[in-house]
Amino acid sequence: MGAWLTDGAIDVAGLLAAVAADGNGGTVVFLGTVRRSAEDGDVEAIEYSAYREMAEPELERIVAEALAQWPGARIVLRHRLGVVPTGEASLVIAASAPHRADAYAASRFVIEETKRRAPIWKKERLASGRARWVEGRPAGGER
Amino acid sequence: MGAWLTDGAIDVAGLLAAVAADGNGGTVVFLGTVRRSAEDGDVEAIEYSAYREMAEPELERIVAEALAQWPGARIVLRHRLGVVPTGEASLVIAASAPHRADAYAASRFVIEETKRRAPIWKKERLASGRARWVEGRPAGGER
Amino acid sequence: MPEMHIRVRLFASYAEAAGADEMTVALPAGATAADCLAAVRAAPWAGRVPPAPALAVNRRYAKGDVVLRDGDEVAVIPPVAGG
Amino acid sequence: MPEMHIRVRLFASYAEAAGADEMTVALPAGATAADCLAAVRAAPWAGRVPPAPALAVNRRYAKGDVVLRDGDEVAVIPPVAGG
Repeated sequence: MGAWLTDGAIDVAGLLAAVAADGNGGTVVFLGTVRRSAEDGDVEAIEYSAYREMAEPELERIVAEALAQWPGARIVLRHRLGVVPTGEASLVIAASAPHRADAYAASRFVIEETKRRAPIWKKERLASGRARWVEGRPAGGER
Repeated sequence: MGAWLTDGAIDVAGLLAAVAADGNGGTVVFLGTVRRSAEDGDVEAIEYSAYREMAEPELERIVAEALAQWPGARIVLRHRLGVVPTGEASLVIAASAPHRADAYAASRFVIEETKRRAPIWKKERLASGRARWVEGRPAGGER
Repeated sequence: MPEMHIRVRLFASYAEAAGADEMTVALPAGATAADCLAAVRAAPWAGRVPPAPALAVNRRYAKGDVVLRDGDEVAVIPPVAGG
Repeated sequence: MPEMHIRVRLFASYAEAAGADEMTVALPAGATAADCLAAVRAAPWAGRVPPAPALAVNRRYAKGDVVLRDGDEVAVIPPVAGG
């Protein structure tokens, strides 16, 4: 397993430390958390699976595109695979930049592209014992 | 000292925990960090001061405005006062929402309004021993 | 006509429907990713695979007109739901 | 004419220039925040206070035309630099 996928809990503090840089005054951390809400029924956990050999380089391409677009930014991300209980983070993106507008923009770019392109799927595990695939969206390559 | 200002290091994990909510799947954390860069000269630390009795309620008004605009969001922030060494956070905002677009928008609103309205000032302490006030921008009240 | 063997990777609901996470497809030389997809869609389990799903060739998104070579890895990518 | 006493708070470079972080200004009844500001700007140290700085009355931003009452707290707010 490479740098961008992990089978365990995501270390947010470690990602923050990884993007720290003397000249970067703004840092934006995005956390995607497995939620339990009325509209989601009684979801107890989500099981993430991936085309790992492709997801790693695809996530790396996304980050490289962001770094090319926002020079001076530092960006790391972790996507968790396997069973993630409600309330825990499935995805964390940390992005720092000299100025905050770039940190926000880079962060947003990475999450939107990850949602669009990462070959990752999820199955909801319900309290009833049932499980169901979450309807995703058609995957896209580079724009 | 009230809820929004602090004289010590900011506990990011504690803020993350404070905005956790079953239905909120997206969380955005913004960190403003004291930077050391060529354009900033040899800054060793920044000393923040505030009109504390006004900064507390003003920050509270900003957060209340954000919560009114993005229902379901949870937002907390801490602004550190006193001497903050380079590399440490002077401001942390955590915002969660059911959907990520709202978490980003609420986070951005709070940082921009804080920069515009919070009666807080900073003085750079240079390696040479000198200190200088950082040129701010004219303060504004509610729009 | 020389034959190519293409390794096809299946995921998520497609793998579940197929009862397998990969299959091998034999195709004539010069066949494209779209030809490979047609072979996959001819399988009895493949009713849920749409006419134009996202495809990857050798772990990178690719259009259907990409010409395959023997030993290539093709993936039929179900709608994604990462994040 | 009855007189009001207004507590004026000074901060950052203004406080440094004044050598004090507060002062008391005596104003006639009916005076406004702008009148208070004019009194502050008349001080010898106040050359760096611009003609129309941000003002706060009782810890809230206020326009210059706000009428003050005895005991009010007025702050002359230098350009801010939080964050």
